[in-house]
Amino acid sequence: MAKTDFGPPDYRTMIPPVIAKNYGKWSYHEIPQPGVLKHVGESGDILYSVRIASARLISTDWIKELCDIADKYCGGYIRFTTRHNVEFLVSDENQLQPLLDDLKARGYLVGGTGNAISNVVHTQGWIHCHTPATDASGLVKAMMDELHGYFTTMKMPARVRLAVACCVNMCGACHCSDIAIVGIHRTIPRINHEGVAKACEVPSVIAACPTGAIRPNPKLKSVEVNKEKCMFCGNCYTMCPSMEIADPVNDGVSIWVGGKVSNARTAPKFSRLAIPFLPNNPPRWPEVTDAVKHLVEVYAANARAGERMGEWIDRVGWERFFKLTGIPFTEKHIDDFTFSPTTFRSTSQFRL
Amino acid sequence: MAKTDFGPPDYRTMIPPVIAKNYGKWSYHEIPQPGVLKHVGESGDILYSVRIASARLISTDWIKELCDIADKYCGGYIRFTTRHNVEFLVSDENQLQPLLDDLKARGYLVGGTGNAISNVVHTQGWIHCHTPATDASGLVKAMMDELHGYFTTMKMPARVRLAVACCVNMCGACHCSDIAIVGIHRTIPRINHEGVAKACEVPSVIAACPTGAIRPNPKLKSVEVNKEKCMFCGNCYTMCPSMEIADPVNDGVSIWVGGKVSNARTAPKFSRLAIPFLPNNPPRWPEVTDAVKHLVEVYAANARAGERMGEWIDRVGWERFFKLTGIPFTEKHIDDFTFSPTTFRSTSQFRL
Amino acid sequence: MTDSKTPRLDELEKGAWPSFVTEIKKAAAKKANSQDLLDQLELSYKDKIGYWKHGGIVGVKGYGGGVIGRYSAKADQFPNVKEFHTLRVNMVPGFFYTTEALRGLCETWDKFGSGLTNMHGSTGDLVLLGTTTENLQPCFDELAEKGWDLGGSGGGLRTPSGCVGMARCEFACIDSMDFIQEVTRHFQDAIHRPAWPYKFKIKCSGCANDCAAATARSDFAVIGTWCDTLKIDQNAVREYVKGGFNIDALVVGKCPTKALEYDSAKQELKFDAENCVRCMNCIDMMPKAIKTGKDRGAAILIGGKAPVVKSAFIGWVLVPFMKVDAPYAEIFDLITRITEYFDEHAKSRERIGELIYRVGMGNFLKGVGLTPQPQMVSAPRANPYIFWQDEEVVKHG
Amino acid sequence: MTDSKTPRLDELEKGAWPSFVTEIKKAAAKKANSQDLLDQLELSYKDKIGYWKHGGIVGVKGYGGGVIGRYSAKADQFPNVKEFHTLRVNMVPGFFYTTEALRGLCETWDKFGSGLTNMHGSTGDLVLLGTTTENLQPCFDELAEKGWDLGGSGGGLRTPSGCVGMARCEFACIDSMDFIQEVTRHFQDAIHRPAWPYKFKIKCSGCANDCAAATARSDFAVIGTWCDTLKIDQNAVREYVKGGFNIDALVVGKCPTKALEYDSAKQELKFDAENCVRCMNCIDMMPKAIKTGKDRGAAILIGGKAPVVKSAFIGWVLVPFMKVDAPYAEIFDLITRITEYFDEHAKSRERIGELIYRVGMGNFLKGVGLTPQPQMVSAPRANPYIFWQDEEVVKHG
Ligand code: SRM
Ligand code: SRM
Ligand code: SRM
Ligand code: SRM
Ligand code: SF4
Ligand code: SF4
Ligand code: SF4
Ligand code: SF4
Ligand code: SF4
Ligand code: SF4
Ligand code: SF4
Ligand code: SF4
Repeated sequence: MAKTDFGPPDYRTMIPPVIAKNYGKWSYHEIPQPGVLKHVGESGDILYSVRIASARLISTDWIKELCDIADKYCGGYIRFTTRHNVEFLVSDENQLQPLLDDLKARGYLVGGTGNAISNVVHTQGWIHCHTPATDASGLVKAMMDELHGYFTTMKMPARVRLAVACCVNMCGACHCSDIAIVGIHRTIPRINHEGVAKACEVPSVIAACPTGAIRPNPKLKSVEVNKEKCMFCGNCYTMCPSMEIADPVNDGVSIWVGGKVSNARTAPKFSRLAIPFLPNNPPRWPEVTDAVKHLVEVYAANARAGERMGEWIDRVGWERFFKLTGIPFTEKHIDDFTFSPTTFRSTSQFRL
Repeated sequence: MAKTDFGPPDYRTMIPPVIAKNYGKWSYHEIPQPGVLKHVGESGDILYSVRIASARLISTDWIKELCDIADKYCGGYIRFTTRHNVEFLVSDENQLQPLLDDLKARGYLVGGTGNAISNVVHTQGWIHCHTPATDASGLVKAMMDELHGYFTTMKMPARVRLAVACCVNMCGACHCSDIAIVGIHRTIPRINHEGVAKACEVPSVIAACPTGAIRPNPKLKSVEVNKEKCMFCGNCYTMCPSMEIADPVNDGVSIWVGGKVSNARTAPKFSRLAIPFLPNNPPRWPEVTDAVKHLVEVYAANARAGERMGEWIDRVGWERFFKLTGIPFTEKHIDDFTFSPTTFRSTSQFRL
Repeated sequence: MTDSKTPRLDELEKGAWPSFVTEIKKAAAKKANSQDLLDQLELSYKDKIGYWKHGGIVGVKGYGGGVIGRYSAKADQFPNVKEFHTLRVNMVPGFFYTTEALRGLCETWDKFGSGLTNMHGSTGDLVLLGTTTENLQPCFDELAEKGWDLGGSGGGLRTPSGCVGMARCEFACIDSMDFIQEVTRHFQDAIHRPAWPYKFKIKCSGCANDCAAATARSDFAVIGTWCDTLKIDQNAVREYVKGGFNIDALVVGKCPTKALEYDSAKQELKFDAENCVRCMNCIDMMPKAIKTGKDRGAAILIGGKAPVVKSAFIGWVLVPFMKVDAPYAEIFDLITRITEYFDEHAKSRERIGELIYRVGMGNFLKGVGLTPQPQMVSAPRANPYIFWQDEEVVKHG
Repeated sequence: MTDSKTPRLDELEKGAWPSFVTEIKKAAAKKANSQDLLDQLELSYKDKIGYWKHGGIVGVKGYGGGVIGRYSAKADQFPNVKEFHTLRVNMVPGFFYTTEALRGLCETWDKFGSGLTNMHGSTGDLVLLGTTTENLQPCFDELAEKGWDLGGSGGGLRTPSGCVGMARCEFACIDSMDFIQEVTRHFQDAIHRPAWPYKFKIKCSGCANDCAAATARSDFAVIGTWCDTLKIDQNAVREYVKGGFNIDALVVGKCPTKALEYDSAKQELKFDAENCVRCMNCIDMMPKAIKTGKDRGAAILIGGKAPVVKSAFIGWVLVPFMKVDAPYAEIFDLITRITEYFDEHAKSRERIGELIYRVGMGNFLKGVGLTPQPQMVSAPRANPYIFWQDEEVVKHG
């Protein structure tokens, strides 16, 4: 029997000496250039962290390459960020420039700090999940090829956080991101009654439906879907493989904006619907990348310094957002789920 | 057969000449003293409106007295306000002071303008309704006896709107008032099964319950109330007289604060729970009048000029409101109805 | 004092505020039913409970509404309020009265009723408080003779009401009184013969100050506003400032969208028209210096109501801006479409706001022929539960 | 080029951003399953649909979680991904690694799996992407030998994760890495043998910047903060201002409660401690001049989650302030009470936020032994639907 329940490796064995020494005693930081953080300890010690972009879906080969670099410049220590970037931890200032040169030579993108577009939190999609309405890795790659210039610089009004989820389960940060891309279905599940009867627990399937669109079909020991009430979330399919919902022709992508996670200045915010649907056009999803680029550019042109996307929109109003972006406002933008009345405008205050 | 469907009297036959002449052509107004509005027309014409408090529940005798006064000083015209006050419309400046003197002599209260506590929008209560949990007129009288000094002056930070409703139907403005007093029940309806069977439409009764607490009792052709789910709203009683809910011992009064109606500066706001329960102590409800007075005074002492009660609370935070007023915060203050999650605090931003 | 039959209510004759008890006593001096009302009320004050029963259906010929039936639960003790119905008399729009009209009303009410009234009910009606079933018809007949019609009750249109507006207010962007008068006349049938699933209220305020509490208290709120820009008289601004008025604290600092800035060097109030949301505050504070725009109309908000059953709602923007000029054809047409939709789709005792919540705003808009606009929401949806229609997707497979 | 079997995916090797396709190809050069993954993915790109089936229950001995079973729907075409399960390996708290540790991991994964990983999954795990049922156990055995344990999946505690905190951040008010490590160890059983109605996530950020996205993405969010006041070094403030930093636009104007004011005459940043809501912005903007308070702990927020079923929630304040110091007895006790309540009361697939919504916050607080506090709400209830308990009312009649 193997060892079990010993927990994660002890972080104390994984941190470089400069961190062990200055742990909890850092004094301040600066960002001397995009992708480079300079942390200064109360002791006067200095740590440079050099951040590079990662595809997140990576090979052991690449990890080993990273290790080689870390051995050379960082005493054999490396870390990843909560957004899947890689950080090289440089305690010897003399190693900083050589490292940067080396990374450049390898074509790595150094950036993601400060007022940049950092890496995209994303999910499995067609790589590994059973419920996707789109792919995630491909969307990220296509988008970031367009936007990498904002990763390697810090010229946004504030940080911009992108996220991609391949279905409305939103594994990741989509519900609170500056810009989120979410795969959606648009047609109702196709019920294989035999399959349901054989393998699915009917009450759980019924309970899984957010809008109560599923009723039992006792005759077939199966279920029926009320077309009027189904909004294609796919949650029933998660519970029951015999309710397939993926539809290559009608699945696609929706775009959400203005969310944030931090409590800095304003409370965390939900991302809200900007574009209800764009087609799945792999491998490069040109409609999606164009739309995201456009959103980023309208934001950059209009927001004030230090203003996150959602903070900008709150200042100018959603009515101005739709005007400035040229995105049509439709009935789909108006909430019709449980808390909808709290999103309706209860004042005559608005811009015409 | 009587005349029918001729509609309200034509307002054109009811307005004084100065209004007919300056209709839609007023230029500006001033409030030369509490209770006196001075409207100046583009024509240069001047109209004084002198506002007095009314009990709202009034006798024809008093109306006739008002008519006498209006005949004497106002050419036979009079109006009422949307908050039940009476306005004497003086187009002859020379009549203003004599009118004010006369009103004073009669003991009438002149006021309710500008940053005052105006009249209390209220309801029927024990006077005429079948669903009250308290009386309305009595509460208003008891409160305003304490607060009339704020009616006849303009020393509040902003206008303060009070409302009283004798049950949660809130006939009136309670749900959007600076301070609202609402009668509440606290025990479940007492079902007279025979009566239900005879006179009540069971499906409508069930549908009337906001929390789904009522289920049919087919045996008795009646209903049952699930004690756990009933929150004593009395809506079932409205539908069915055989579900009496009034309870002399446990009925009482709740106090709500921070609502507003206007769109000036901030959007309209709901009133929110301050004090879940105070006993029904007629004829003078001392606990209620004390509490309202206290709320008014804490507000007056802390709000900035031009700040409505709810605007003040929004600026300092509810946590500060409860601290400043000394009102205990309980689980009853936390919403548990449909939109409750939207009232939970979704940020680490708060005062400790 | 000690032998007063109403020691509790007597307490409410003390104090500075006008006393409703005194009013009841005045009526009681002339009317037995008002005396019984007083005595029953005293009992309520003693027992801490109301003594009125559910109303039965009573009314006047040809009408289904306008009367609230009321019966005493203590008719044995207080026989004169055995029946004690109220008549909701349609007030004059704007609550203006000649003394002649009021005296006529009093005369009739002294004849047939209790001599007690509410001036006014919180919907706006002139409430005649207490008469018998028998007296309803003759009372109404005489009222009608004098030009008083009934207001609303039950599942229909309720008596529309509005602010004083152009009659006495420089802020009025629409003629709220005239509109209320005309809308009442136009939809009278729906008031007098209530046939909808539940009540429906229309209120109108001449500007965003909303002195009629329309947004909070009516299903269909008409709020006057403008679609050009407000007008600033810089000289008049200077006068205010010279007079010691704290323009920064009371105007600039309170503008919800920071559309104003006072340049104290230039002594000029700078205004960012694009960001003005027409909240009225700067105009309220400086009525001599700032005026509403000239191209005027109204915003329509739908769904305002009290808590029963689904929660209180403050009205939601339905039409960001529309003209509201006599003869009001466009807005009457809108009301017709909405009330027809309401009549057809609402469940019994479901307000329009609750109906919209249930069917979804998008479906409602389609149903009444309106286009979605961003002004309707404070923010777009946050959940991904979007409906797609057959015609929007490709049929295949 | 033209005879590439993956013309679509090849397109994703172009461009500046690191290519996951290149990564798959690297692995494919060594591993048949990665080659089949590549080819199946190409087919998905062609057909615009995913080709993975629902996972069956697979795992390693003694554990109920940590493995996501996955089977190809095109196993006939791509036999090497017929089974393609992922292992969720518990990352190092803070995502720090020695190259030695990583190399050891790669070695094992090259031996038993696809040679592909996610560094990291969005919960935080080190995701080993794709192996067979047969290889799961030996792979885990070897991982365990090297000190790698599994993370969470299914209805239990998910791998806790946090920000870098004290290891490299001057803002950290609590030791997020250490807390995450200890909470993972303390509640390992709930991770490895999931037995709750649904997933439960714990995340920790050292301050309100929330770099771990804890509030939005975890059921139980621990957010470092302080309960005394922040510290301002006025000299350092002056340095910023001298350097051209726009203190009014970026700091004073952005303070959510207007607790800051810059007196440019005195060159002093005035601070209204009572109104600071510890949002971090002024500290973020001027890290050399403003520091967090010294009496530190955390706010706990409950219920954060994605949209399924009842809507996405951003965590709600549950404990406004508590100390979070090793050995963490108080907070572990709180987590125990909450997860026990969750286990007992939640329906299948009901997150704690949804459970609280269903039973009501008041009942939940009672259930877990916490006291209501105004910090828990952005505003008190607006509806009058208040529950009263038997013991609060008088029995009579
Ligand atoms: C490394 C990392 C923590 C980790 O444990 O991995 C991190 C590190 C730092 N964060 Fe962060 N944040 C990290 C993810 C986040 C996240 C989470 C996310 O993006 O998913 C957030 C919440 C984002 C959101 O609101 O949607 C986040 C919100 C912040 C903020 C507040 C941002 C704002 O709204 O103003 C600050 C303050 C600042 O930068 O001024 C901050 C500040 C910082 C500082 C300056 C803290 C410090 O003194 O060391 C660090 C460098 C920031 C930079 O890159 O410019 N960090 N930070 C994460 C890097 C992710 C990446 O690769 O890009
Ligand atoms: C008389 C009046 C109170 C007053 O003293 O002023 C009143 C009295 C009653 N209201 Fe009301 N409502 C009155 C204005 C209102 C208002 C205010 C308004 O119209 O601006 C509201 C809040 C706004 C709204 O409509 O939502 C109001 C919200 C209710 C409700 C709750 C409706 C809801 O959707 O939440 C009920 C309950 C019901 O309909 O079952 C209700 C029901 C009642 C009933 C009919 C009681 C019942 O359940 O049958 C009361 C009859 C009392 C009686 O015996 O005379 N009354 N009621 C007001 C009408 C007088 C008039 O015509 O001018
Ligand atoms: C007479 C009346 C209209 C009517 O048709 O009867 C009226 C008349 C005026 N209102 Fe009003 N309001 C009247 C009820 C209201 C209401 C409704 C209510 O109280 O139920 C509101 C909404 C209150 C709320 O938000 O809860 C209301 C909110 C305002 C406001 C905005 C207040 C604010 O939030 O800042 C103004 C603007 C101002 O005063 O600066 C306003 C301004 C005015 C002006 C100055 C308009 C004008 O230029 O003539 C009038 C004199 C105000 C005063 O008394 O100081 N009036 N006003 C109502 C008098 C009621 C009373 O007897 O007290
Ligand atoms: C692998 C991962 C995405 C990724 O590529 O990073 C993932 C993948 C899946 N998630 Fe997730 N979730 C992952 C992080 C998340 C997160 C983010 C987080 O934890 O910070 C969320 C949002 C936060 C939350 O928990 O609410 C998330 C919200 C969901 C949901 C919706 C839950 C909800 O209450 O709304 C589901 C649906 C479900 O449980 O049925 C779900 C379900 C799934 C399933 C198990 C699909 C399913 O229905 O059974 C996916 C398996 C994919 C596969 O084949 O590998 N996953 N999932 C993440 C876990 C890796 C790791 O352990 O590090
Ligand atoms: S977002 Fe949906 S499709 Fe993507 S990994 Fe999560 S559950 Fe799977
Ligand atoms: S797809 Fe979603 S809405 Fe449609 S039936 Fe399934 S669970 Fe219900
Ligand atoms: S608030 Fe309730 S008790 Fe009072 S009049 Fe309205 S319905 Fe009757
Ligand atoms: S009082 Fe209200 S909550 Fe209780 S059973 Fe009646 S309708 Fe339902
Ligand atoms: S709502 Fe506007 S127009 Fe009407 S009375 Fe009030 S301030 Fe004047
Ligand atoms: S009307 Fe309101 S929004 Fe417009 S400028 Fe004046 S204060 Fe600002
Ligand atoms: S959450 Fe705070 S403590 Fe943690 S890394 Fe971010 S800024 Fe530093
Ligand atoms: S931490 Fe935030 S709330 Fe506190 S003073 Fe700084 S900016 Fe203001």
